[in-house]
Amino acid sequence: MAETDTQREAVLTAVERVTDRIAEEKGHLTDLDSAIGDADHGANLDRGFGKALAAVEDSEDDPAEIVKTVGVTLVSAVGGASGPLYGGSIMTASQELEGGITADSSVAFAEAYLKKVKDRGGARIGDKTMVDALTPAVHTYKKSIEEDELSPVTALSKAVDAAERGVRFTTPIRANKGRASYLGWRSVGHPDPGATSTLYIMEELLAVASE
Amino acid sequence: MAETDTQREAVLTAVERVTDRIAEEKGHLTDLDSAIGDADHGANLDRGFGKALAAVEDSEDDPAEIVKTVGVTLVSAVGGASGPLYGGSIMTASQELEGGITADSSVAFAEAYLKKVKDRGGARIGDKTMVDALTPAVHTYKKSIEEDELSPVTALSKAVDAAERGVRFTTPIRANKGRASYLGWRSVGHPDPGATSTLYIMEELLAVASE
Amino acid sequence: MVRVDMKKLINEPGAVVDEMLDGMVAAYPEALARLDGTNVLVRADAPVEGKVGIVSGGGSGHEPTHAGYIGDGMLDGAAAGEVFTSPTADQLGEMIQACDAGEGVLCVVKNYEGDVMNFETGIELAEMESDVEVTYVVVDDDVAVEDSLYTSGRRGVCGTIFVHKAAGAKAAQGGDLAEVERVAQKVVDRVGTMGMALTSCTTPEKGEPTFDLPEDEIELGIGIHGEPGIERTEVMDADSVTEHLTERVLEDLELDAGARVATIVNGMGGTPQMELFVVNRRLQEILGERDIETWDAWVGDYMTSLDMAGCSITLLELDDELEELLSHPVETPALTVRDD
Amino acid sequence: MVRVDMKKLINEPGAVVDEMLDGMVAAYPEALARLDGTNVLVRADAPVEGKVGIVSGGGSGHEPTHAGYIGDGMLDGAAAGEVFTSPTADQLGEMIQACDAGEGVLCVVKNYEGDVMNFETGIELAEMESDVEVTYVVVDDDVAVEDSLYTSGRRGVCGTIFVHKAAGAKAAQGGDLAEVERVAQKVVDRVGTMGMALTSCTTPEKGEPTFDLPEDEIELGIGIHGEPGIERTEVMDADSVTEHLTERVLEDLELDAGARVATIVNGMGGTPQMELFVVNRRLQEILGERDIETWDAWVGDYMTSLDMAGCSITLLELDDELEELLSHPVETPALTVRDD
Ligand SMILES: Nc1ncnc2c1ncn2[C@@H]1O[C@H](COP(=O)(O)OP(=O)(O)O)[C@@H](O)[C@H]1O
Ligand SMILES: Nc1ncnc2c1ncn2[C@@H]1O[C@H](COP(=O)(O)OP(=O)(O)O)[C@@H](O)[C@H]1O
Ligand SMILES: [Mg+2]
Ligand SMILES: [Mg+2]
Ligand SMILES: [Mg+2]
Ligand SMILES: [Mg+2]
Repeated sequence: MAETDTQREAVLTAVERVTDRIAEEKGHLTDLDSAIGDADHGANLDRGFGKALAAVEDSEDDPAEIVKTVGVTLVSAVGGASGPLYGGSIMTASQELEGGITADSSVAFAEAYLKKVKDRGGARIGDKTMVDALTPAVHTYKKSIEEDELSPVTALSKAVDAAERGVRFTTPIRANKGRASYLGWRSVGHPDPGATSTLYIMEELLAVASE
Repeated sequence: MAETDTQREAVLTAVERVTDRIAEEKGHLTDLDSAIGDADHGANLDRGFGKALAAVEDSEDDPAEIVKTVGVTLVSAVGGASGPLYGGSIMTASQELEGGITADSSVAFAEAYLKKVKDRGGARIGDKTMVDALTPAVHTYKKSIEEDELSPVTALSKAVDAAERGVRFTTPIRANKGRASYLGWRSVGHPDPGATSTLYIMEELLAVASE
Repeated sequence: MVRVDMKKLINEPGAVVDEMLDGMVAAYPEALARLDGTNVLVRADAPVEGKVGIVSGGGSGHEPTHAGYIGDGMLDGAAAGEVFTSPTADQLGEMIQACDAGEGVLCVVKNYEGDVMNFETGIELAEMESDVEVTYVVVDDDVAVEDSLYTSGRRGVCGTIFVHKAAGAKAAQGGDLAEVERVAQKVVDRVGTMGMALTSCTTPEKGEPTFDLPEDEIELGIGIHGEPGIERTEVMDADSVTEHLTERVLEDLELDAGARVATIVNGMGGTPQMELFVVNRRLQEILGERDIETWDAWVGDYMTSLDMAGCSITLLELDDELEELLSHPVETPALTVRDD
Repeated sequence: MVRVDMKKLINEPGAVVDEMLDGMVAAYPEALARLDGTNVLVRADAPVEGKVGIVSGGGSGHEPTHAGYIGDGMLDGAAAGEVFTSPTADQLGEMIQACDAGEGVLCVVKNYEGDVMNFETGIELAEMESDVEVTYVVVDDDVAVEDSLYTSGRRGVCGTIFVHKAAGAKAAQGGDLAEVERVAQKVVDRVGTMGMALTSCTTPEKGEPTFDLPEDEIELGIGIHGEPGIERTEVMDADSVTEHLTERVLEDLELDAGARVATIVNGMGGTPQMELFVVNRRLQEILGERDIETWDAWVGDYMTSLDMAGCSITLLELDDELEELLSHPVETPALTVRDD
């Protein structure tokens, strides 16, 4: 099997597993969002990934193209804040994968993704958003590969740990961005839904990468 | 004390006691009305008698005039079906008392009252309305006084018994008049609110007469 | 501050009608006026010279019914009773007199014994005190109620709005009392409604739901006073509810292919508009399938039961005259129709 | 038949927006049209020759917002997202293009990150695909939310209706894009709103209340998306609620004696109109006490949160220009202003 085919397989498996996981966690994510938001985060992502999977399922495209289609579909199916954040960032970052998925290009993808989320949403670390899970995860991934020269799978596993700490970090702080910010101090004590879904997605990527 | 003064006292006491009793039973009457009506019979009568009492409290009028004022006030304060039925009938029947309250005039009052309720509302016995309590009560009262030559107090006490049986009679039958009739067969199994309030009022009249 | 123990934006439960009426006049000071010492609202310019007066009234809790339909081309006056309780005869009498410009007054009465008895008495009072000519029509559009010798007859519900509209237009066009009454009766003869509830309503006085409705049941054939309906069934989806209600009304009106109707999907007060439009979608589909032409479709809260969740469906069979009268421009708080 | 386990007149929860939009078009077939394959409604005659286009949009569940304000003198298009979720950028892009007659398009965006981000992307898409000139204003009238560098800023709520009205009138009068935008921004600068909830709402997807509110507590400072408010207090009577909300808005707008305002007492979807008028009564009293003149008072469901019980109060400080623009005739499903 050609390299591209293997990578396409992996990407499609990843999309499937992420879609399944989000479907599984839909109720939980919505509960998180009802505590400090508007109770739709689970439904939003579930609708989005369901359509994204349908859009790419039997695709013969390049892996980068498939990733881009996932992003485009999320933009046009999710809506809300998470639509442009997840979808737009995947769309933009997918360019980094055009030469194939390698350790280096995956770092570039992760960095481009984080940058786009921050540019689009204007949130900084500590604002209690997905940025709080993403930033430590991307930083850890980059350092693990570029400085510690770990394998992508090991690096990703460290990144997942970092993301998890990021999610836990969002619980005790006050939201400054997103709907949760309207609650002011009342947002303290709840984890951020977007940070949580970011973690779940990364866990699935790790699972696929480890196989 | 002149006869008129004694009668005025008695009438005013009766108005007071009826008002108190209705206030006491307000919740219960409303509950009865919420089972087969629109949950306002207690509030309707309570509002009406409250205003009626206020209108006559310090009156120096003739007894018949006071009774008429009670009727007029009920008409303009109750609304609903029970407003014209109670108020209009008291108003009309009060004419029978113009020569003073005697055993005979009280029978005439009772008959005029029943006739007006039936004329105005068009209900017949068995339609599950106040007519079912009123009819046996008025018939019993009339017979007790005119044929059995009992005292008004004894006659009234027999009339109250008859009214009570009338109320119980309304429970197992289907309503053909009033809001309860919209329920069709579902009205079976509940006593009629207007029959019940009729009984309460008669009980208070008996208590005053017995003093 | 008065503590109220139920979840309502009210002060004293006993003051709610009075305060509501003041709040209405405050919202439409140029259009509405309150008759001193009564719960009657009238057009600020009542009585309108040269025009038959049209008045209505009933219990409160059905807003925008009745006062919401006061205005040019519709009602001249509306009497508000306590919540779900007919207005009293004396106030009805005053209203009739206040809306008479010498051309007579038509009373639009919904078929409830309380309303009918109080209106009859009110008309008597008005006739005793002045030489106003008064007639009335009794609206009984609720097809859920069996109409037989042994009941009080059908209730008057949301079809009443069409009566106000058509009679109001006829009066605005200069129709005399007999013509206005004829038009009102024509609507009564051609209109049918059936309603349902997902939840009970809660009156300010009682403070708790009028009837218990389990989580998985709905009431079919409810009225607008928190009376339980004629039948309780398990929860159904919107399309099934719509089919059920529509079939009952169609059957009653005996509408055949080729008929032309105006429709109302009416919210009971606690129903999101979103859901009313979902119902309207299926209603119009059903009419389309049967080749019944919808000339105009109204969707919204026209005659409510406080905070009840549910809806009713009203169909009026049109002819050219009624179509023309329904298109006549009207400007009221709750309904505006513009000149084309 | 699909069994739904919550008390709503819906079919599949996932189909509710689609079916609602069809039901709206079925109610106003001559006024509204749906853009194929989207959840966008536009004026049936869009784009209107020689006129700047005005579009809005946001999550569903706020009906009659947004599509209820489509029509002559107000919006040209409205995009409906899923319940409480912004519409997607691609649909916003399509809407913008469909409403451009060559004079440009103004987008009225409520200040939610989702709405803002999707509109920004939608504008980019429209500009890429055609040479439409697009601008947007962000409405942020909710005075409950602290406005500081460290928040997403205030939410856009019911004051948006005044933005639609004024900008729509300006466009109808032939204003160019810059003038229409200036007017919209002027309203944004002068409008404030504060809301409260007696109960939570229930979304079709979740099927149970978004937040728990005990029997004896209310939320102050809620938005329109079922987000909990800024403060929870014990139940208050209507006058106290009205005073609280009004004071907060007055403070924010720094209105002094002699000011002239337009007001909205807005219902959240599950509030009986009766209660809204009780609130309006006290609101107008308070304004009177402070010598603030109410030029026009609107009372009703303008921007809702599904079946939530509660209300919001909006004040807009007028000047002659805004007064003139608010009086401009308009005909939409949810708002009609007639020519005098
Ligand atoms: N400005 C922002 N920057 C980064 N992330 C954000 C921002 N606003 C919201 N989010 C993320 O989006 C999540 C909410 O997504 P979702 O519920 O789908 O959208 P919405 O808030 O429009 O309902 C939040 O939990 C948060 O992580
Ligand atoms: N047509 C009628 N004839 C006699 N009594 C009637 C009639 N209609 C109603 N009633 C009586 O009135 C009672 C209800 O009164 P109430 O609840 O105050 O008025 P409403 O039915 O208008 O809400 C019924 O229980 C019944 O006894
Ligand atoms: Mg959300
Ligand atoms: Mg009753
Ligand atoms: Mg009643
Ligand atoms: Mg959302």
